[in-house]
Amino acid sequence: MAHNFEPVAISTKEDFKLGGPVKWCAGCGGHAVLSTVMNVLPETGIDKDDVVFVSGIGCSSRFPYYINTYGFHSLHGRANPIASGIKASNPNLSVWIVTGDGDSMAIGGNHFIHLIRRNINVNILLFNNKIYGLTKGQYSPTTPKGSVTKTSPDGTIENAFKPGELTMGAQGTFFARTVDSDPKMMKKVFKAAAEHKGTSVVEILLNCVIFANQVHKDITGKDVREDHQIFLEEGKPMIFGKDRNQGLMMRCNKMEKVTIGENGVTEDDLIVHDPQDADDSNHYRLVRMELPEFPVAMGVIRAIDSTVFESALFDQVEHARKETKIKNMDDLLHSGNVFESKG
Amino acid sequence: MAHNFEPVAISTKEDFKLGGPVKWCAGCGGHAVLSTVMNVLPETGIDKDDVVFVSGIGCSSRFPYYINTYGFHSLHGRANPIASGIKASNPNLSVWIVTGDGDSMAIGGNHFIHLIRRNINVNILLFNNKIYGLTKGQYSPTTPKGSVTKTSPDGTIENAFKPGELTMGAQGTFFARTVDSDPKMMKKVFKAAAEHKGTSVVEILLNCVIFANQVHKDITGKDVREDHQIFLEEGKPMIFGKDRNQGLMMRCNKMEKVTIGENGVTEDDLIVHDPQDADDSNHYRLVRMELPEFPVAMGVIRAIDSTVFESALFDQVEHARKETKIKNMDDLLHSGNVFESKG
Amino acid sequence: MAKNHRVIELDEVVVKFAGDSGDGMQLTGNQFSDTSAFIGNDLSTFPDYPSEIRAPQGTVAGVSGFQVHIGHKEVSTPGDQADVLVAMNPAALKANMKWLKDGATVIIDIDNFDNKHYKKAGYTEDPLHDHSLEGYNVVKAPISMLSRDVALQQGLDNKGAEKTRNQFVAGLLYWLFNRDLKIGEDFLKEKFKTKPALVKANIAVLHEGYNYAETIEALSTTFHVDPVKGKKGLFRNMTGNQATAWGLLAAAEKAGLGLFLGSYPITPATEILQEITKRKHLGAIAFQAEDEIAGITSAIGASFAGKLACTSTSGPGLALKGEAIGLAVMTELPLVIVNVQRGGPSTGLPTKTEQSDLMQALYGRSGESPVIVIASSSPANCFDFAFQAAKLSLEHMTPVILLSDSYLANGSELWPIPEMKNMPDIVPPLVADNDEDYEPYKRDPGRLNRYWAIPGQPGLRHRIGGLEKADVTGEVSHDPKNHEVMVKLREAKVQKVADFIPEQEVIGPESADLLVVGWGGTYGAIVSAVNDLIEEGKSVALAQFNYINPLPRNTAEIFSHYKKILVCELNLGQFASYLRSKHPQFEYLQYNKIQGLPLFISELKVKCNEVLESIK
Amino acid sequence: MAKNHRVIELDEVVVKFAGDSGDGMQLTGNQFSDTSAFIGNDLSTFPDYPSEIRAPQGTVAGVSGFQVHIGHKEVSTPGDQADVLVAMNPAALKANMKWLKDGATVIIDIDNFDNKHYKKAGYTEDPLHDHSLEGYNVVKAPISMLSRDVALQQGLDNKGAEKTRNQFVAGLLYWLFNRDLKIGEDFLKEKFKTKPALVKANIAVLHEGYNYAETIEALSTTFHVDPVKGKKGLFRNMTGNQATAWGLLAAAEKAGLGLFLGSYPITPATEILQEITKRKHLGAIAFQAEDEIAGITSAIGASFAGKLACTSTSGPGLALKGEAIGLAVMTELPLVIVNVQRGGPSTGLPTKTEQSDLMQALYGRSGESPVIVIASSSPANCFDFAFQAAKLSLEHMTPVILLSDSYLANGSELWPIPEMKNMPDIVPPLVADNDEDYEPYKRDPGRLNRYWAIPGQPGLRHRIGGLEKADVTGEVSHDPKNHEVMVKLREAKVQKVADFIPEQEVIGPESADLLVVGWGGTYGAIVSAVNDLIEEGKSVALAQFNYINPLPRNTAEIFSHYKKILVCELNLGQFASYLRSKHPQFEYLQYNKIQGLPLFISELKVKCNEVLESIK
Ligand SMILES: Cc1ncc(C[n+]2csc(CCOP(=O)(O)OP(=O)(O)O)c2C)c(N)n1
Ligand SMILES: Cc1ncc(C[n+]2csc(CCOP(=O)(O)OP(=O)(O)O)c2C)c(N)n1
Ligand code: SF4
Ligand code: SF4
Ligand SMILES: [Mg+2]
Ligand SMILES: [Mg+2]
Repeated sequence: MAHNFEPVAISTKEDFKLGGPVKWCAGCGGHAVLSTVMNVLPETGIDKDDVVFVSGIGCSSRFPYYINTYGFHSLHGRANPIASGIKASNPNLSVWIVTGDGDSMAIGGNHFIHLIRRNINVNILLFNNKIYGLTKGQYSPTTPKGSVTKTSPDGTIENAFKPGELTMGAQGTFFARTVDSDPKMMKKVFKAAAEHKGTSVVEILLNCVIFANQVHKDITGKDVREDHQIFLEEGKPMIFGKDRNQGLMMRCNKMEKVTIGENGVTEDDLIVHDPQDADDSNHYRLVRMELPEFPVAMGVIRAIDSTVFESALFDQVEHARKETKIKNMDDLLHSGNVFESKG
Repeated sequence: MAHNFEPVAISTKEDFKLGGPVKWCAGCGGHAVLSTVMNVLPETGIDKDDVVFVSGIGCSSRFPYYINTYGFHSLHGRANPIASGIKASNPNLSVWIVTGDGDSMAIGGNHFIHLIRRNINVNILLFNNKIYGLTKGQYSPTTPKGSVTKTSPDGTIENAFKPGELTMGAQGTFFARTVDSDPKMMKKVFKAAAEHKGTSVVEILLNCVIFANQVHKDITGKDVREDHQIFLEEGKPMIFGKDRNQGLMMRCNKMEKVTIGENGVTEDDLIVHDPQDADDSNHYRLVRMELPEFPVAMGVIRAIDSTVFESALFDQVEHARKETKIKNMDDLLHSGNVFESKG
Repeated sequence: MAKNHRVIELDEVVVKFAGDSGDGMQLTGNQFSDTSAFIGNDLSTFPDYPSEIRAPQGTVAGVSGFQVHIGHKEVSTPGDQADVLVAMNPAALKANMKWLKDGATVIIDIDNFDNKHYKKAGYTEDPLHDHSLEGYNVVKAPISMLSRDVALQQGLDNKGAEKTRNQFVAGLLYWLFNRDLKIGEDFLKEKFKTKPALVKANIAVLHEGYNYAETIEALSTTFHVDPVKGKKGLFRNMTGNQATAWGLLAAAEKAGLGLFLGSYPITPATEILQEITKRKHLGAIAFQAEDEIAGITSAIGASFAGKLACTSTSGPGLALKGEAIGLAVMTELPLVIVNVQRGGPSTGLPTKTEQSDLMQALYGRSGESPVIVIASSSPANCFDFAFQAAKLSLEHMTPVILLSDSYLANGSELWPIPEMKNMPDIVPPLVADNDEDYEPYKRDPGRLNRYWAIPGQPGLRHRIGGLEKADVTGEVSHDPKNHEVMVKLREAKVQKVADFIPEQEVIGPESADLLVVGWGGTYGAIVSAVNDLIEEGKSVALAQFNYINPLPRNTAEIFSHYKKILVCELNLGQFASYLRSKHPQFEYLQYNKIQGLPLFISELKVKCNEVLESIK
Repeated sequence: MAKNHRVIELDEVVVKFAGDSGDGMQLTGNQFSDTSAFIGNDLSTFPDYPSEIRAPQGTVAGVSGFQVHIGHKEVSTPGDQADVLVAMNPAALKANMKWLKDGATVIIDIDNFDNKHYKKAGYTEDPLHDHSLEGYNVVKAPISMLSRDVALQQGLDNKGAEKTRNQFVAGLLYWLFNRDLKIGEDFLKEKFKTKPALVKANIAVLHEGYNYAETIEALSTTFHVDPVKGKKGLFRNMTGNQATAWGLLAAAEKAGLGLFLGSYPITPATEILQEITKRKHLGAIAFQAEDEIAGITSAIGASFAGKLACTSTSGPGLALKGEAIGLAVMTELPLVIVNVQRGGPSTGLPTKTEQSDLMQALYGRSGESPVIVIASSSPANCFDFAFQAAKLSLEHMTPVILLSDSYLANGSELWPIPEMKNMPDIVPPLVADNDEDYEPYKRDPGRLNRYWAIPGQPGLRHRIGGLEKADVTGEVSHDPKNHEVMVKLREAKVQKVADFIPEQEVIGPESADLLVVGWGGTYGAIVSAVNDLIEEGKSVALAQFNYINPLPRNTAEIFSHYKKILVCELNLGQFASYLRSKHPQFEYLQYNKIQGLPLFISELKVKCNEVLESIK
């Protein structure tokens, strides 16, 4: 992972507090994310006046109103192109997109994949509560198949998008997953996202207490989380479990869940996590891992160095400026075919 | 692959000819696709009155005007939801979507991934000429990075979508690739698409003689095509090359290009193609294979049996009809809280 | 329970329930409405809640309200001001003080009236002691405490017990309005069908509230509202959104077609989608699309495939559908577009009402692309106009935009249940299989509609699309003259609809000093105001428009009989502007309100009187 | 080369080049235009091509044309009818017969006039022998054969040789108009800069055509058009789309801001995007978005970030942008939306011209969302109005919709090159860093604009969005009264622009029998017609509107000075309808044409005379 920010604290959490009421429901996962973001920002070394939060529409998208930065609460699904326009105008800004599973996977799906394809250097915090919160409980494109919601009285019949899988389908350079109830994990992941050059997609498994309460409980439940999550760290073997004795290894070109100590498996047999692996196959496997066969992957699953759209763009601009003889409008107006009339 | 149509020829190619002028440029790849489609349709056993062609806007999307079926030339990017509405209304129709790389990957990208996610039983013929044809030569989301086009005088700086990769990111159940200049291959692939239950995505590498002439030549050129393409067939080892001595095999969890006879490699070492492989990793590798490291995969790369949206939908409808006591509007009007007023 | 207190007979009464989002006021409001309907009162209701799901507790911004107007005489609005206010906390009181009638009864949950709550509500002084409640009959009940105690005794846990306080309120109200507790009990039994413990506890709390009311002095006076006279037969309490959905279902049945709704959730239209998702048992298909564009285009596909195809949305969503509406215009396919208006522009005031999408409905597309535009004017007649929208769309082969609004959508009123056999027939212009004379753009000379051949029908294969069509054959045509012919035909087809819709009706005298003109959802308020004025002997009449494009044939004729015309609407004057462009010979005065609120009877009367004064 | 033939001096002449898409007529047309400009003629051009990339060869649907009108006097349209027609095949002849002046010179490529080609063109009889060309001066030249021969001799291959025939045509025309071949040679040298073999061959063919003309009898008469008088200085031949792009670039430079264009290709607006992609050397950023919505929203992002932000599209694309325009209205960010109109509705006639997006521009959004609407009226003044659109947008902090049309976009005319120092200043209402008095929705009392604080500026952090804003502070507000205040402020801000734009001008007498009213791109035709009528002594004047919303302050005042008002437009009467809604006190007669074609001078004169007759 490239570090493009010096970790100098030039702002404090206080700088980002706004003071007004935070209007999410008590118990909404949003509160913890907000607090973590405020903790992370001072550590990124970004000037507080250079931070922009852009959002679409949804519960999640109220985020910019709760943090003291430049903020834009835009249209449902359109945070991504708005952020693209901001970055293509001023690459120095640190742009954060806060969005929901409906906002970015339903109406905003196209902008989501195009932003990722272009690899614009922004950070997407995707509040995946697997439901339309603000409109009160209709299913979203990430709602698990079969769920009964306000618009699926007989259970949904649609396959659920996996944000990580879609990110890879669009050639995403960074994907991470975290949960709202684990501030430490969130902090690590948000920081890595901020440091990544390119589009960072962070899926936050977020609890909507009102309309999809406990939808993530098989993953995040206190009793199961250690066995049902695997936190991935660069250069470390893929170990997880309450007893830290479970792991992932490759056998016959397939990934398998194994127990250390059983069948002769040792830690050395496990896959060592490489978020920069040029062969995407493992990342592809990791973003798709599901219960019950596998634990769900957490942390930075993928972080690939690649050209950033706005850098390439401004390189072209600089190059063109240098090469041209046409330096201003008057030059342009008089360039090429000009006819003189003597009247 | 499931066969949902009996191969009884109840129509002929003639039935599908319209007689009017086909207004694509001479030499456009579209002509060959049109002709192949007319050859395939009679072999699918579908009643000619049950076929519907739906398209968006673009050169490719003029297709419905050139074939004698029910046809809908709709809006730029919207063929997919129009087709979805048709199938959700009448699942018996054989619905074909003809679309371009701009139509389905740019403006229509969201509908593309959502149609695929739902696995609606339609066939998408994606004319990938890697350019906006109808608007005369701007780059598209599949234009190779660096290409000079009317809107990229200095070369594009955007990564190109790979339709197959995006299809998999959206959990596609069928993906095939073919080229406009190989009618035999096209025919096989179109037939397989028609037979697949679920969304079939067929990427056709199509030549636009006017605005992106020879864009596929490294893959389709007469001199190179045998070495630069690998035609995949179910149950067959992955062999290709002019001399049929090149192949693909797995080594240390990576796919490699090998030569049979060299380093002790035999045909038995090669991967056997399984379009129904439940582990998606190989499909993921195959759709992404690129020159020069690998040949480009052709044929049916992936064909997975899975629930079709409209079947699930109509199952719910049938179930609801059976269970309910409310059989018509009068019943509904008198159901639940009704108050009687004696005036 | 014998009662020894004064009972006042009332013609009508307005009750407002207000509290935090979690206080269950919507439920109690509905329970009270149903009970009133059950005993035969007319009624009109209106819920009113913040745009956050659970706005911060105890703040004015977080107050959720439900207003119900019941009557012995017919009622047509939820009422300008309340006779009874239930305020569960200081914020609820603060938010509603300005909507109280003089002498109103104010029931407060005294357990929440403490300094902490005052501060949260933004009070600087204790409102119970600053004289601001003088002149009101204030009932301070320990609602939270008593209901919790009872519920805990009944075996609920703390969290469950908290949620019963709305039944204490209900009990108070049942006593206050002399209602039979049995009805309330039945409501709870139905509501918590599968949870007997909840039924038991809530019924106990309901009784506790009732008994408390009987005990205390403050409520020595109770009210009685007689059943409404004249209304006879079977009724339902319908919200506008439910009525709209049912109107579409009814039209599909009458037309012999399946119903298809392609839609994307958006406040305040979502309930239409939700209602249709529940109607698979009637064969209705609801397709929850990935966005509004997929919502309407899937519906266009369904229409091509022979369904009664509809899409539902609100303002910002209608904007997204503009391009596709143009396609439906060009392909001349039937399509009903329901737009439930909310406060704009942009995200605006998403949970508030407004009538500001009229111009968008008329003109929000490229090119000359006329559609039929009609508007519902009461929660219940949303059923009729949805039915009519479908009928016109199918029979005339053209998209129809049906305008509703947040006020109609969420409001409810008592509605006489129709019989399907009495609903008008719907006869879409279908084509017989293998009809050799079929041409995609051949027209019925009477209505100018083209005919509808459905994929799958033998012998009718044809192609349609968004490029200009040749007259009759429907082939693609770039011919200049043909384009002009087709543009005019599409316009003429829509204008011809005027021959198939009723003439505009006037309420009040056929000619007078003042004609009040309204359209759509403001009907309730305007008709109440105009009727009041007429009763007061003023020379006033009302023309409330439901048909906007085309306007009824007799529109100009009607206008010519009045000295002044006053157009009242919840926008800056869109209908007035439209009338000017269509009938420029008249002068149109305006009354406009853009506050996210419905019109009030009182303000309308003031304005009308002003205009009437000016005539003298 | 000495010439011994009759030379006719002409004030103006219209030449039409027509052939298959592959015949190179657009190139020859441009070459001829440039040559005319070079010698000092005024000119106006118009290309006209089918919506397919290469429509089937030899068919009428496949004919690609280029019309150029050159003059010794000022010309303002490409001309109703042609003096000279070059028809490369029978289809080209057939498609253009109705646009020929009596006695016109018709140059045909006789090599393509055979039975096969007649049939393809849909002729039943040989047009060269059915007397249909009687009265015309027909020149039958073996263009294909001779040019191929020469080109092959020059070493081109068959395919290359085929492509030179347009230079044979050019040679003919140079001779016919007594032009210096040197100019044509230079044009080719520039065109094929990197391909010397092509230069050589094409020049040879050019000479061949010239020599051929000199030899044959049919062309014994040639024409001469003197340089235009009065026009002095430096000129360029500009198309509307190029002028629009340059106007935006110029505004960015004047405002001291970077230019950002977020756009998605669509005919006939694409060239604006293409032009900006070439201007990176001026710091301009063109973002080719994934669709129209991303086009405009990326621009809104850029505007937030402090750019002069623009988006360009045509009708169906504007429909898709409606929701986002609403956001720009609510956030009060500067944004220029260029809409190049084409034939609608839906995909309609995508390569043809029309003025049918006016209503959409005015009203195609949810809620009350006013924007400034202005329209260019000639290819060259697209520069001025693009500049002005940007200036108004930046200085008044509001989106502006700039309407152009296919006719302006693709047409060209000679344009006096301005000096940047003479262009008006543009002063956006920026905020100083750390300004402690900054509030996001505080306003300038003069213009009512809010101020523009840019992310990255120290001490100005703030949040904007689509929910209703509190007056001054810009916080989210659901307050009813505030909403009304804000709705009215946004409307007032736009209406106030009337104080900052020029008054409407009238061409012709200040009062008269008839005022012809037009708007936008019909200017050339209408002004020509009106000037003709005035010369004929008729009592007529013209008011061509560029400012639509708000209308110029003196609009009603002007209208009051004429007996009749005739509104001419390429739609069913949208501007007329708008004028009725704004100034209902006048009667507006209409002249409407909806054929995908521009207005013709002749038909306008007929209509005006009709109206004038009716007055007597
Ligand atoms: C154009 C448009 N369509 C629909 C809506 C209604 N709407 C607002 S938020 C939302 C979905 C919210 O779901 P999600 O994005 O998952 O956010 P959450 O509330 O769950 O955080 C919808 C459908 C809208 N505001 N604008
Ligand atoms: C809403 C809208 N935006 C833009 C266009 C213009 N347009 C027509 S086709 C097209 C792209 C064509 O590219 P592709 O889909 O690749 O089809 P091709 O012509 O290459 O087959 C564009 C941008 C349009 N018709 N409608
Ligand atoms: S409804 Fe759900 S997502 Fe929205 S604020 Fe409440 S808990 Fe959070
Ligand atoms: S422009 Fe290209 S894609 Fe379009 S018809 Fe011609 S060759 Fe085919
Ligand atoms: Mg969500
Ligand atoms: Mg293409």
